[in-house]
Amino acid sequence: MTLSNDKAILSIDGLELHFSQGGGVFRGKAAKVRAVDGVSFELYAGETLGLVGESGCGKSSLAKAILNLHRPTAGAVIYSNTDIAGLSDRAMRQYRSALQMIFQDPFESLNSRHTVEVILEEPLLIHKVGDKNSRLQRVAELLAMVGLPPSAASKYPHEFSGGQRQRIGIARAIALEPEILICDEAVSALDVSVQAQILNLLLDIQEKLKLSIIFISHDLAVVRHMSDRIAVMYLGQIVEIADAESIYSSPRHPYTQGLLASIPRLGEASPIEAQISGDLPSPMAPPSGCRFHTRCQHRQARCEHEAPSLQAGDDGPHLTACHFWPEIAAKQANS
Amino acid sequence: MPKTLPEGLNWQTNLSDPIFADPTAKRGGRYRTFVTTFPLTLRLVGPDSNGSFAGYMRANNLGLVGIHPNTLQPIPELATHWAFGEDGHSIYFRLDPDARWSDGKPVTADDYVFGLEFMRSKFILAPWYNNYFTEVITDVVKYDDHTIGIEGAVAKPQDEMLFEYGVSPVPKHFHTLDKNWVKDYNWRIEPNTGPYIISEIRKGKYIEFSRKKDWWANDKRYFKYRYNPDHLRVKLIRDINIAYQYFRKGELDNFPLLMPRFWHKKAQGDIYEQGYVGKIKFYNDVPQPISGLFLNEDAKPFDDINVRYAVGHALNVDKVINTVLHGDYERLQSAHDGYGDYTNTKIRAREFDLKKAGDYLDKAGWGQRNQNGIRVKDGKPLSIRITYYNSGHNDRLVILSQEALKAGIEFKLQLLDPSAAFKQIMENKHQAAWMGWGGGGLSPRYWEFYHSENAHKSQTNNVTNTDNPLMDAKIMAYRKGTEKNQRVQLAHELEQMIHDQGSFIPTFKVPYTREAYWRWLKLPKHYGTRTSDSLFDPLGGSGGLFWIDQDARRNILEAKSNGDAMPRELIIDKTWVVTP
Amino acid sequence: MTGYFVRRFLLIIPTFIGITLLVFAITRLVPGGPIEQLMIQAQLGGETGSLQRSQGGGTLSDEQLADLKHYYGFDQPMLSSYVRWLKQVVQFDLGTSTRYQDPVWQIIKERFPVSIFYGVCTLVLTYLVCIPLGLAKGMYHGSTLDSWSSAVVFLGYALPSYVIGIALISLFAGYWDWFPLGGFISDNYDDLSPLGKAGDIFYHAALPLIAYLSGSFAVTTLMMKNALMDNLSADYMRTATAKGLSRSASVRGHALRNSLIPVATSFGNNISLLLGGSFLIETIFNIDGIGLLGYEAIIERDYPIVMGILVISSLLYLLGNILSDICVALVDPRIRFGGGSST
Amino acid sequence: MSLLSVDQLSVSIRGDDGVQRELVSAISFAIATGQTMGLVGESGCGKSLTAMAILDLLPKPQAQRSGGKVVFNGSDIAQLSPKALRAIRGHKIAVIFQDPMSALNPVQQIGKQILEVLKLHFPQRTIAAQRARALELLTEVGIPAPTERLNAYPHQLSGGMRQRVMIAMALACEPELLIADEPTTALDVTIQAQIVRLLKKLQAKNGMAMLFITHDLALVSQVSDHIAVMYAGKIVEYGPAKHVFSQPRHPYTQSLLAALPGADHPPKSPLLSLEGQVPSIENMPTGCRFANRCRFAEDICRNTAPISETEDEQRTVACHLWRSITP
Amino acid sequence: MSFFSLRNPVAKKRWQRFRQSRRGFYSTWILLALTLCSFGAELIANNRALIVVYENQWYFPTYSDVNSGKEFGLDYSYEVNYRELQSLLAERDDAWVLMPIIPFSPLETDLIAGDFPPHAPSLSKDHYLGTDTSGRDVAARLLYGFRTAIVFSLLLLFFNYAIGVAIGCMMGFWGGAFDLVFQRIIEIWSNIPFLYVIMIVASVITPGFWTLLFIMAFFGWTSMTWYMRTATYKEVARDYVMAARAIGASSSRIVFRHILPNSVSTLVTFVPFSVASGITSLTALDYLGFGLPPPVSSWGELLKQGTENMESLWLVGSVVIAMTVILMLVAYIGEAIRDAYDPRQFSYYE
Ligand SMILES: Nc1ncnc2c1ncn2[C@@H]1O[C@H](COP(=O)(O)OP(=O)(O)OP(=O)(O)O)[C@@H](O)[C@H]1O
Ligand SMILES: Nc1ncnc2c1ncn2[C@@H]1O[C@H](COP(=O)(O)OP(=O)(O)OP(=O)(O)O)[C@@H](O)[C@H]1O
Ligand SMILES: [Mg+2]
Ligand SMILES: [Mg+2]
Repeated sequence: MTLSNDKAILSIDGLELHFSQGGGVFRGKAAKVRAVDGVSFELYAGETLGLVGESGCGKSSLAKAILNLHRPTAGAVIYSNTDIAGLSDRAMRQYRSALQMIFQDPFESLNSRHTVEVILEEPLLIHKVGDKNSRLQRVAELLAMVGLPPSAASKYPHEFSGGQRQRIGIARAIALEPEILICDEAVSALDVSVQAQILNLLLDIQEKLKLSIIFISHDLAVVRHMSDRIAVMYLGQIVEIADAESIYSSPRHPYTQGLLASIPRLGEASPIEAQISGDLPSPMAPPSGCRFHTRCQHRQARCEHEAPSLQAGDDGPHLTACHFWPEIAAKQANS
Repeated sequence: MPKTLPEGLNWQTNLSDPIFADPTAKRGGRYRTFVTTFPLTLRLVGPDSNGSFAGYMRANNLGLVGIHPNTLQPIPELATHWAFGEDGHSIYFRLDPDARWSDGKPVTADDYVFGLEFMRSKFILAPWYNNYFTEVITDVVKYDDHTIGIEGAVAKPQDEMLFEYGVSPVPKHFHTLDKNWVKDYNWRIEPNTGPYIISEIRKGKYIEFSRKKDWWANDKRYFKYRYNPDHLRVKLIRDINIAYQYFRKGELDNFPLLMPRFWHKKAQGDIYEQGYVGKIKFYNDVPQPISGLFLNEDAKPFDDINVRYAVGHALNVDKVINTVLHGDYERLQSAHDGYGDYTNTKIRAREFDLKKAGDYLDKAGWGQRNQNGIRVKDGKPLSIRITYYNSGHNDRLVILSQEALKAGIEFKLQLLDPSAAFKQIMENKHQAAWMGWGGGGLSPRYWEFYHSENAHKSQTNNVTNTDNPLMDAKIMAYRKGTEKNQRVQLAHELEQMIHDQGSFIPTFKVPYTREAYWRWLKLPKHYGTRTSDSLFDPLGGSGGLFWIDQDARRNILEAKSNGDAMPRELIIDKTWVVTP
Repeated sequence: MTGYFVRRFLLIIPTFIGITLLVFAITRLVPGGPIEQLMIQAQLGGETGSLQRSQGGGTLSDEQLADLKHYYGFDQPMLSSYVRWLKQVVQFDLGTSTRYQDPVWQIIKERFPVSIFYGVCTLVLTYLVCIPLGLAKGMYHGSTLDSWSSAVVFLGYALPSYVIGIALISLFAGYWDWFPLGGFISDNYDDLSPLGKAGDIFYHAALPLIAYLSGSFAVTTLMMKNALMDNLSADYMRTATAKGLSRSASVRGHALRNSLIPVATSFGNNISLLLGGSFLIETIFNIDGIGLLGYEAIIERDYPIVMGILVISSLLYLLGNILSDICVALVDPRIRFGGGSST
Repeated sequence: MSLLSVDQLSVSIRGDDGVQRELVSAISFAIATGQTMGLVGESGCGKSLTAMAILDLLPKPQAQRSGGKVVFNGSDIAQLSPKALRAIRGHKIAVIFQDPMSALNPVQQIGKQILEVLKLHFPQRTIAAQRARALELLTEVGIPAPTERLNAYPHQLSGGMRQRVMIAMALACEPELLIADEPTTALDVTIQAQIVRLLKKLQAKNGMAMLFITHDLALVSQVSDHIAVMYAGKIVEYGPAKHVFSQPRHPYTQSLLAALPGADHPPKSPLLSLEGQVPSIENMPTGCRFANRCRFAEDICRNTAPISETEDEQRTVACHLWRSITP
Repeated sequence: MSFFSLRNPVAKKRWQRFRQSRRGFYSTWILLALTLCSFGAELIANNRALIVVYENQWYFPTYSDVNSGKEFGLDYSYEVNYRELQSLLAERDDAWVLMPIIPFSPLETDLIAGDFPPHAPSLSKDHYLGTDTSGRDVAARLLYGFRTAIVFSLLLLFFNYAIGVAIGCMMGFWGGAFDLVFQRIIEIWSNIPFLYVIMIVASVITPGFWTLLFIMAFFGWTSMTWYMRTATYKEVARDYVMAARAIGASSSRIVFRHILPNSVSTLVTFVPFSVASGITSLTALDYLGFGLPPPVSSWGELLKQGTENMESLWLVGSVVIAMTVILMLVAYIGEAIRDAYDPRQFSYYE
């Protein structure tokens, strides 16, 4: 399944998002967290792009930057041929209605003082959709769509389980019938049985509404289940992006390889010997050169100085940011 | 002022009046009393030289002549003799050659000449003194080391001139007048002529005076047997209620009980019952402070005399006296009481009478009452703002306003702090002012209070803004008069006019002084004098009469520690009571 | 972090100017300044309540008034006299009191020892009592000790300190004669031995200190208690217990220091109370402290003193805030002001 | 004989409304020396409470052991004097807590925190020896530059390092039993793998027994010898790791496995999900607690609580119908 | 707070927890009852009768216009003295007077022959707590004084919170330079010696109820601002605010619909303490003579009288007890609210 020929509906170009810790008018130079540091990719209509990476590598930040919830430090987000940076307030709201997000934490992202009805009606109200009656009807539809009983409308978020809350979050996100849905770890706070419900629901909705989805998770099994393409992030950068199949069958970047190898698999004995050791470096002082070099067992002198860029191999759209991936691949093939 | 001493002056002195101190008085001991604010300076003039401690400092200097506290005749102090010039506004004094400053230097005529220069100096930062010693006292002349002449601006009766045209000597050798004077002399102890000198200053705690070893006036007729304690300690106790606790513990020797609450409620308990502490109520005969309600004639509705009268009749002063004042104070009948012959005793203050008040108000057009029972005219309620500055008078005013309500008058009480109240009154923004002006002098003063020259101006004279040409004429005649009879006559007429004017409503007088004292303090046989403001005043013209009995002290303290009872003492002395 | 504190120190400047400028302006707006004060003084005989025409009345000429205005510095526009005042302050000159005629700094300095004594005692005793009490209350939450001490502490909090002061002095000094009626030291202080001197000071200070302290226990004690209880249920206390520490050892070793953090936060603010003093208590106990000085200065319009005290107290306050931050940074290694966060 | 045996253990917690709620009811299991038992179940089912109840580390006064017995090395923990209990804690039984972020004292250097447990249980050792041991521990758990790290505060370490410090602290006295409560949940997979390897290595070295709590089925299958599956405060299935996951007996275990996306499921195909919610503690059904979500539930399930049935020596299942539904 | 939002289950839970702390719960009812009583103070302590029946006419003078003595056949035209009227009409069957429990108005000075104020408490004279130094009934003054104090502190609370919440919210929401500038302003504000300013202002105008209220609100808002600022900061960073933004909500909507309702709850915890401090500061001001002008009934004035007349113990006693009771009630309510809003369960390990 290759969608790469389709038209991209969203393209991200060199996106950077830096947080300055403690800034302010009278404050001096603040330490910078380079949460997203030069990310480019395209999202095609109807596809699911999985985004994986260790916790803290900048996935959520990337999502928020795309929605302009944090203003990007550099780079562009281009949606229907316009750079969203230049949008007016009104246009921005319009843009946001086309791009919706399901937040990482189902407990935090719902206002605990509003009933579900209020929560779901709010986007419709803001975008002045229909009259009161038609809005309430739409709320009922949405609830049905995400599999909640109509009685849920008058309840408060805390009366629901995590899975149910996540459904409310999904209902809110699809209320405006967006073209693109960003699911930021929509299932990682849930346990497996609930997780399955939500995943099913998402697949269902994508089918119905023909959505494009950016699916963020650090659970590789889940991502694999959901995605057409997968991007692997490390310390604010994409290190590998390719079709799901291709990533899982032949990971090229040493980090991707280590990640896949570390996943415990049911029924398998101890994980194989470590490929990756050591801790994630601080995003405030990322290593020079290839950011992964501090933990890479294949590192060479060049890695410490020269940052690799995303390159395709001979076999089409499998991009990898590693100087030596062909060599590593060859080595592995031999052993 | 003539350049040389005029011939034929009639030199007078007075060494024949009875002495008023007790020859059995014993010297010694330390007398302990208190002030509520610590002095900010030891200067006698200049900024902040008028605190409650300044009284001690002033009284510790003698004048040229004094007043005999009983006969009210002049008696010698720094001057032995005095004579009056023919022009009617100059006096000549012969100085006592014995007089010495506390540093041993003699007091000479130069010190008086310097006194005038000093008081006129800009450096002392006392513009009122500057004015007084320019406008009222026009010259001081030295004839020889012990003879001076003083000239005042206007002619006056002789006895008044003696006191109004007095100049105090200032030790010339002590002062350097320059622009730093105020600062430099703030805490310097100026040589004085009185019986004590300041011997110790503990800032914020106490000031102690000690008796001079051989004070030059020790054996002078009217100073003998007086000023008995060896030391006077004036402690700082900021809260009067706490001060009473000090007294109760015997750490103060006496305590003034003028306030009814203290006399009746506080001064009770074992120390009185056991007889360690005595109480005395001593009637005196001194000019009474002019206290009452001053209605501003420039402010509506007091431009209408009927309203002024009505308020006069609506003020239930008797009720105040009989409640919060425990029946102690008396009604002040006229503005000037306690001036002997000058007082017009025929005048009765307007009594509380709702009917009369109502009639006057009806006449003035305030006939209607609104739903709250307050009279209205043209839709406006009859509401009067009373400015006052002593929160201790709250309860009095509260009762007055309750009672006035019955007449349909609403009082709005405005309590300001003294400086703000002063400013308001100065700018004539007050409607009615509740205040008291200290009495003093030998005869009433009308010009300041009632002459139109002082009305409608930015100043605190003539609080009522009375502007009456008839009165002006009489006041001027009174002011210029030198004949006592004629002045008394004028004073009586003026007093009646003031009463008819109705803009001053007299309230209270206190014709006595009251004290509680540890019984080791001993008083002369007659306790005090006609003009004793306070019986335990250690200094001053009528003060210094008491003494400390060390034996009694020991006995009382012993009795107290053993709990033995002694005969109780409550003295009510009516020697000088003025029967109305 | 140094950078942060440097910036904090720099921010003191505008704040300080703001405070003083505002109060300076207020003093200019108030009716009845030192000149009116002088006028009353000239006419005020002895006791408040009766005014006296001592010197035959007469009004001051415009020239005389202008002289007075010049003397008190009221002849210049507000801003320029403020600037002049500020210049003096920068050179550590607080001006001259209009009442005492002495340098303001000297007057304030004279009162420092007493005020600081009470301030420090209050501060130290507050912490000495509140920390152990809060500790006990936190460890034995819901016990009789807890509820009774709460009641007592609340009572002290509810009653105004001046009421307590008056009650104390009437009972223990007036009625029973156990303590002196006020003052800071006895009259014979100088003759006492060093030990006697210390005893004398505390003998005099006992009642005022109780009055000062009664209200201040509640807040700190409850703060300490709540903080401790939060920490007692923290996960690392479970860790400590799992290591095999006894309860008291784990409280001592772990919970205590963490619970001191909020108390430390308030420490800097309390520093400015060092010189606060309540003029009511000072009046009642006859203590010659800064609080009373300030109060009297206001009442009697001694603006240089008002401003002088303001300078000191606001600087203390501002420095106290920074000190709080430093304290917190000292007890809590997680706090790194200004710099990047560490996690 | 097993090192630890837990018999009919119940734990109750008093809510802020004052009502006691039994959150763990009558669970039993045993761990032998050198063995690892995995405890799995959805979040909130009572895994941590069970673990804490063993060492009596429940938050007082709300939580308490309301029934049952915990026997360690032959002695009943509840009968021990406080002193004896403290001697076991940290020394014989050590705990790795679920959340390394909060389980370390934030204002104390980690060196001090490690040394504390050593000083407590080996007071006779010299300071130098203890320091050396602390360094050794840090090196063992793979913390780079351990000498400097001793003086670091917890916040200066990354999550993985903190978790390793926790482990070092737990292993300091070479415990006979290690309770590891979700030691890797906060970490990402690469670090998780490192830690699991470390634990296994140490276990092999010292013969330490381990109670390993997680909700990651795949992980637990790798580390455990036996597995207990918990649901709503009860153990629903227990058995050797291999068997439980290859032949799950209880419908809950089955549905857990079915819900895992993975090799068995083609991408984007619907997963088998559990409908409904865990019954709330206030109205626990009298019957099987899983009945309301169970595909196979019959009347008996709703009315009668199942008792654990032993399949063979090793496996127990708490289900009325397990025989009929086993595929 | 619990009455109008009980539908919200969070509030319901809080309400339950609040009820659970018995002490605070009963304190609330007592304080509420006292407050209501003081609002009807005219019916409890008044020199106007509740009901007068005279010549077959019913009068309800409490809230009506002044009835002059003439209307009841007396010889004066000012307001009738109902107590006298009562004893005058005592023998008549067709006319009677019903007086309030405390038959004195707080402003009225009552003279007792043969004694001088302050009068000791006496049941027969109906001065249950005695009179003050002007002969006004202490019980009546306490009651009316309480009304003044509680209304004052509630209004003060309202203003302080309104300003504090508005500014704090803006600071937290916008942050940056706005925040920094306002931080300085607050620092400046809180450094201005508040009591001094009151004294200074009081020396210019007699501070009435409203002036005093505005002065105090003018300086009192700062502390609320800090809390609100921190609360807003915390809320702004939370995901639900982010979510609201993501669906296109405007800033004002976010502030008013999302942040405020969520953060105001933290402020509720401070309400009792603000009420208490309102009462105490008003009392202190009155005590110093910078408060409400006489003859307004105020606790501070009574306290002042009490401390000056220690031998009349009923004065200081009644006001101190009243203050203590009220402030303790408030403190207990505060505790209960804290417990209700802060459901942390305190626990320890052993
Ligand atoms: N508002 C913020 N201010 C400062 N730093 C931030 C902020 N939000 C995120 N960061 C930092 O940016 C980095 C990336 O964070 P982000 O939340 O994007 O990671 P993530 O990949 O989503 O991680 P997770 O899997 O834990 O959700 C982290 O180091 C984080 O601390
Ligand atoms: N101190 C406590 N007070 C009240 N309830 C508690 C407390 N501790 C735990 N609980 C409740 O007890 C139940 C079981 O908690 P426990 O921590 O054992 O779950 P768990 O299985 O460890 O879950 P997780 O996988 O999330 O760690 C949960 O519903 C939890 O809400
Ligand atoms: Mg994230
Ligand atoms: Mg757990």
